[in-house]
Amino acid sequence: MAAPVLALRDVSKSFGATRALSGMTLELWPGEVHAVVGENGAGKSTMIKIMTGVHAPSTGGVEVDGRPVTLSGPREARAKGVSAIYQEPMVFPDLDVAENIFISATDLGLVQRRGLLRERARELIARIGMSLDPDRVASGLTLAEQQAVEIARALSQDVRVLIMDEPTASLSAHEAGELRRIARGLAAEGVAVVYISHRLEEIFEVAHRVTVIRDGSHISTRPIAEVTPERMIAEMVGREVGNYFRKDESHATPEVLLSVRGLGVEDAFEGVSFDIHRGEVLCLAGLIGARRTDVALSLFGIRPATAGRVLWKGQEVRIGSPRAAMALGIAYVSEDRRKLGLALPLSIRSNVTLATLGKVLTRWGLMRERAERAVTQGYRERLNIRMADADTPVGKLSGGNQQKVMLAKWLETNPQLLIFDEPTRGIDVGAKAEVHDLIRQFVRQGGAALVISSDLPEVLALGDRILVMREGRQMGVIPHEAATQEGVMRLATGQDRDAA
Amino acid sequence: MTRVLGPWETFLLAVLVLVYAANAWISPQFLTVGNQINLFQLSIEKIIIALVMAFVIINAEIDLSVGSMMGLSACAFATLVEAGTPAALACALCLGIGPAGGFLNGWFVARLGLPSLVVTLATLIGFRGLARILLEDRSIGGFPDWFAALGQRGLIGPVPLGLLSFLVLFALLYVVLEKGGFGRKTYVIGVSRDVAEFAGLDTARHKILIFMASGLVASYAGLLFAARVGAVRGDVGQGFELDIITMALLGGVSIFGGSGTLTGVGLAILIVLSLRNGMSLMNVTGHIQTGVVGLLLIASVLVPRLGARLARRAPA
Amino acid sequence: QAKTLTPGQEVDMVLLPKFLGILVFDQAHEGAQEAHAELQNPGELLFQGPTPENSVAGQIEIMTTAGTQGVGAVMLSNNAGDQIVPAAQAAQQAGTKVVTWDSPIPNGQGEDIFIAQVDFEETGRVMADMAHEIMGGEGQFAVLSASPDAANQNAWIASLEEVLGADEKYANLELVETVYGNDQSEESYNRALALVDSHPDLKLIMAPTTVGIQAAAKAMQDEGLCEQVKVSGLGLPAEMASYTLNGCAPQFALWDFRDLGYLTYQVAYGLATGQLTGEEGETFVAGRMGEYTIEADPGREGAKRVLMGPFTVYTAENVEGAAN
Amino acid sequence: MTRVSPGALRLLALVLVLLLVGAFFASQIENYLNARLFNRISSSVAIVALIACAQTLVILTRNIDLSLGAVVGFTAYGTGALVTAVPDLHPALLALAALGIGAGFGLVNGLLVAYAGVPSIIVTLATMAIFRSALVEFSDAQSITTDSLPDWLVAFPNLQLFAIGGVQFRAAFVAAVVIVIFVHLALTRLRPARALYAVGSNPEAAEMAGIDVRRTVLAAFVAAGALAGLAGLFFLARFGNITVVAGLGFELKSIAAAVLGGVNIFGGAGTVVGALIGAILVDLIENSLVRWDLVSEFWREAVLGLLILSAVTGDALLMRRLQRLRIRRDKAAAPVPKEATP
Ligand SMILES: Nc1ncnc2c1ncn2[C@@H]1O[C@H](COP(=O)(O)OP(=O)(O)OP(=O)(O)O)[C@@H](O)[C@H]1O
Ligand SMILES: Nc1ncnc2c1ncn2[C@@H]1O[C@H](COP(=O)(O)OP(=O)(O)OP(=O)(O)O)[C@@H](O)[C@H]1O
Ligand SMILES: [Mg+2]
Ligand SMILES: [Mg+2]
Repeated sequence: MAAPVLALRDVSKSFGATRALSGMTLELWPGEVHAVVGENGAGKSTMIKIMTGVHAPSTGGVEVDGRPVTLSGPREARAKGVSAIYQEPMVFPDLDVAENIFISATDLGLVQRRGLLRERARELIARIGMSLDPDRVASGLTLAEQQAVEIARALSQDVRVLIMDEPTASLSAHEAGELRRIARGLAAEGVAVVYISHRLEEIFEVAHRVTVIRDGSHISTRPIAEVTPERMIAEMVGREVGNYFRKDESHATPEVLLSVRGLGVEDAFEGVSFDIHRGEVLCLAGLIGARRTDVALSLFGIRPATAGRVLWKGQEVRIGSPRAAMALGIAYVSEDRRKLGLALPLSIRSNVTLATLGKVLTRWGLMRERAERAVTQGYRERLNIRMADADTPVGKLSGGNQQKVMLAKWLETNPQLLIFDEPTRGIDVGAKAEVHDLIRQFVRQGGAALVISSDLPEVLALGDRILVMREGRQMGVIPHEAATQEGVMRLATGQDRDAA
Repeated sequence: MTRVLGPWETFLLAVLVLVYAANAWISPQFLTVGNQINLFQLSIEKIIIALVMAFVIINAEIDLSVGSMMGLSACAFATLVEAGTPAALACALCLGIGPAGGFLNGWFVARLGLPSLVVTLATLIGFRGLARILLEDRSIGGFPDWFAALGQRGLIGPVPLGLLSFLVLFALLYVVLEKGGFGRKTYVIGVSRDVAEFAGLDTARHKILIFMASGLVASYAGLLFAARVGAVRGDVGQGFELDIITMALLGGVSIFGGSGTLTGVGLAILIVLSLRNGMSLMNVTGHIQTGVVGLLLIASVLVPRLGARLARRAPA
Repeated sequence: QAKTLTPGQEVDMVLLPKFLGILVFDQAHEGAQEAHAELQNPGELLFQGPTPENSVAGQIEIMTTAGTQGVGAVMLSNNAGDQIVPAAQAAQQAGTKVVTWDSPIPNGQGEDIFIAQVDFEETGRVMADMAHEIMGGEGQFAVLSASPDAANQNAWIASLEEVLGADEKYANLELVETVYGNDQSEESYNRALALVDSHPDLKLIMAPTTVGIQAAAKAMQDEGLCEQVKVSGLGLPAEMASYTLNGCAPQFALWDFRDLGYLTYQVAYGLATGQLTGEEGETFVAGRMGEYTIEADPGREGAKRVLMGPFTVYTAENVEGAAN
Repeated sequence: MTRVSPGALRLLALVLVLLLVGAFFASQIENYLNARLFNRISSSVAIVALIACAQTLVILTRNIDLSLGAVVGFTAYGTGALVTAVPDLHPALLALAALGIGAGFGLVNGLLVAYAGVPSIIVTLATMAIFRSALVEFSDAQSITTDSLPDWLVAFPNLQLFAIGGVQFRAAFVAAVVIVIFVHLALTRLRPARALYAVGSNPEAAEMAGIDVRRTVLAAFVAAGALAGLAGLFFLARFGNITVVAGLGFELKSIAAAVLGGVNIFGGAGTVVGALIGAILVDLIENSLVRWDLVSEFWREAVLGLLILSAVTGDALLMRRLQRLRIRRDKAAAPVPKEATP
């Protein structure tokens, strides 16, 4: 009887007092796409880091082809045919795309042949359905493009096991579809693919089998045909969850909070005009490179606008710095939480109060530690953040919980307009629903939200109106009642241009 | 509550106790009041600057120009006094030199975005050059008695001004760094300037302030030096920057910014000083002392790391 | 009449050079050891110095510690200028004698006595004479010194300038520039070449430092400039012999550092054991070197010195013998 | 479409700065631009270029080596002592010894940085002191003098290989340039050497991508040590007289040269050719300042500091401007991304 290509046997892993995995067992067979689902912090990333030798298991073992192995690190794992694309893209900003892909390839000889590299990079990029210039330096790549580079890197050599940790989190619907096609294709070639995702609909599209883990323990492994979404969610969170993707009625008031006329930033976007009312959720939809982030950055004063006008409560304002934006009551929850959102090595509480330090200082500029802890505790309960205590470094939380800490930081500034850039990227279904509730609650209490999202169901579930962008231009605004996935997509891809 | 002593500080404390015990055992003079005061006095300028250097490095920058700024202030002071300016006024004026130099450093680093290693390497040369222009090949001494007394005699009992300043500054900076909002910002900016900027902190201003503080303290140290040794030449403070940075790093301040404590730096200072003093009393000559401090620097990072590795090997 | 020192008295002594790792200081140490043995001092003779990068602070530190330890005498080749004064005075108050050699404390405070290798006035004259002879009585020359902070070098250059200005004989010698090589081969070498470049008519580089003279001579030789620009100054025969023989550095001068160390030790021992009072006019016998008298230092008001002297001027005739 | 890579752009900017500095001094100093200037600069650059190149290798991996000056000093002394003891030693063996001694020190640094995980600035701050202490101890205050060296060695730095007019190409300079070019080719063309850039660019990603980060860092330090060792031999040959202060301050000089040469102090970007130009720039400025009548001896340091600061600032601003232009051009030329109908 053949052995599974890779298997975990009764693996446990602890980080200090945190038990990230306990008694985990998993078998991967050639030719399958094996989905792994679980809540934030369930231990998915930890599990794959054990498969690739980044972490050594505390107890239990890893088997390759039925034989126990000790993986010293990603190098050895790759040599055994196990490659991974990590949740957070890992590129070399100083190298170009082609070199990024082939930096550790072993079959290209001693001497670098640029022509060959470029050629093969082009092939690989085409294979994953992207268009990306192999000569571009990686520092200018968007998250999605970085992800593409990583996928190409993983495919650049023989893989027997390919692990994808939330590969589609930063991709648009079209690219995500492309990626699923690739995953299926690889499986058809006999590769075992591990596919981690919080987007349940895509699990059903791509996976052959699905494993649910909860609190570091294995709950179930079944063929996809035997699972229903409700059941899967119930297993993940340990209870039944109602229909969370339901649009409730609009709370928009007639009062215009922010209005933007012909806004533009040189070299980024131009001619963006919209109003946001109190109580309204305005969604910004578009494909990657649509420059939605840049719109947000200019409203937040990071890249001040070079054209157009911004009116805040009817008054014309110039937003030249984040401080100016915050003074007005604007907050921006960044899409890049590791680089821009959180001070990872610092404690949770210092991150939560980061933007509002003044509130927890005494007259003499000293920290009021008790107040800070109280604030943190408040958000821990309100946002259901899973953490040991407020002094834990944020970097040790799982991705989703990190996201919540970042949200807490901005809610604490008590903003009137909250700009969310991909607020639910990498967040599990339960947490996603919580974040959506939060956004709704926020607008219901008189705030306004500008939500940038590449997740179409999310856009449809949240947006009172949906503004669609494409390559730095506003393509149109669709009211919620008129919005469909297809309609948004048509605008986003430029096949249609709304007159509104 | 956060613990007062982290694992690193505890380790340093243990080393310190060891060094003190060994010194006291070997040399009868070590624990005398006079020697204990000398132990600080001999490096007083360096240790005072090291306290602020901790801020600079935690903020993910470096200031190589402190020795030169110190020299420049001392030289400017001497020039002014020689020209007939009252010493007190000259002191006040020269205390402005460091902040001005620090502002220059900070502006290039924070506003222009140049790496501080490069900027302060250039000002290390430049400020030293200004000091040379002022004094050329001369040496100026003959400061008023009250001024020399401040540097050389006890101010409160046997404790001279320098040591007193160190203690006060330590207490002050401890509170600022570890209990204050300013310190919190210093850590955050040190971890990631982008994150701080996105959270609305004025990171450029903060960095400039820290460089100015570093300059201010360097100026003060320059004046202390002038008072302590009674004469000033163009080479005052030359090469001090490396010793200062060594102390900060030994104290557990991460060269990449974002971590380190003032307690650690304080302990590291005590370790270096007592070790050097002990070796001097045992007649160990200069280059061996330097070598030993070098070894200590490596060992202090290496030992805990190896210890942790061994602990991990051992069955849980 | 001359006092003779009684051997066998116990006193700890510290010989403190500018920094460690330099040949001439080691030679002085040898001389001191010789005297230490001759005088049968049961105490210790310590050779302690700072590292080159840490010279000033290091000297102050060693001086301070010596006071704390209560050693009998510190023999100091001062590199810290007047900055050593408070530390030296503190040591004196603790009962330690401070004897300087090679390089004194410029303002004379904190120092019991200075053992002058040669008369500083004479140094200027010796250099002027060498320049005069090498250049044939006329032309441009430049000085390549150590660091701007070196007290003895500065004193010598000052005395050279004085001699040049005072004596008709040197009227046609023009000192065009003084540059500093910081006693580093590399800097001195480059400075020497830069001098040649900026003064096309330069005939001589005078380097009153052993590192500088050697580097300058090497530079002239390397660039084939020996015919045009000669080198002179203060140098070690062992390092300079080949340049003297091939004509790049026809003359240079120095004194014997072993003797200097020997004499210094004798004086320091005498003072520390109370056999010498250190008063002006006191005459004593310094072992094999014979009789010396303590006198006022003409260069520094209120300071006292013992003058060792004289210079040895090295030329092609005598350099080889001295080199070995 | 031809594009200029950021690296080439940087070199161009540097050469421009170099020319500007040269032109400036030419206007200030009589009889400045001549063959002699070239000969002067080229001879003294030979040594600095090697350590700047060494420093570059280390900086590329996001590290720094402050011990290079001490390694130069020790190797100069060590090889001097060796050749004094064995006067007939074959030149190749002597060069090998220099490389070996330097590599040995580099190995110590590299092991501590890469395998023991101690930050490089701490390691090399310490080894700088330790290596120099070792030199003081080892040399026992005896200097090496030119007399004790074989003639071929003393003659080597000024051995004229060929000349164009008065412009002489001397052995040490040519050797240094050949080595720099060799290292440059290795860094740009050899796949294993590219790992240096990857590691410096993003160490975590390098680890994940399966690059042996530790071995790469170790290799950088060993190579840097070996180059510094060779610089030590050149130092010995050129200055003849070696004392314990030999090479003091070279660490800062090498950093200045590398940084001026456009090597990113945070790793991952830069070229050794840039470092070479940086070394030339530093040397040119220093050398010219000595000859500039307007500034006295005591003004030189101040002016040098000012010039370094302005050069770095100018370079940074220039680079930023050029980069912006490039992005704009890229955009204009980039094909419109194709998106399929959903
Ligand atoms: N290096 C670490 N040190 C300490 N704790 C860690 C570390 N890495 C992960 N953990 C903890 O282990 C648990 C599992 O984290 P993991 O990242 O595997 O979750 P996940 O399932 O991938 O979640 P997400 O969907 O949010 O990415 C979490 O509680 C996390 O805080
Ligand atoms: N061609 C480009 N050149 C330089 N920077 C770019 C380019 N495209 C995007 N960026 C930068 O990348 C960041 C993300 O922009 P992106 O193209 O992903 O836009 P987006 O519409 O916000 O997409 P997302 O769905 O990821 O939010 C922005 O800060 C933007 O300035
Ligand atoms: Mg995860
Ligand atoms: Mg975006």
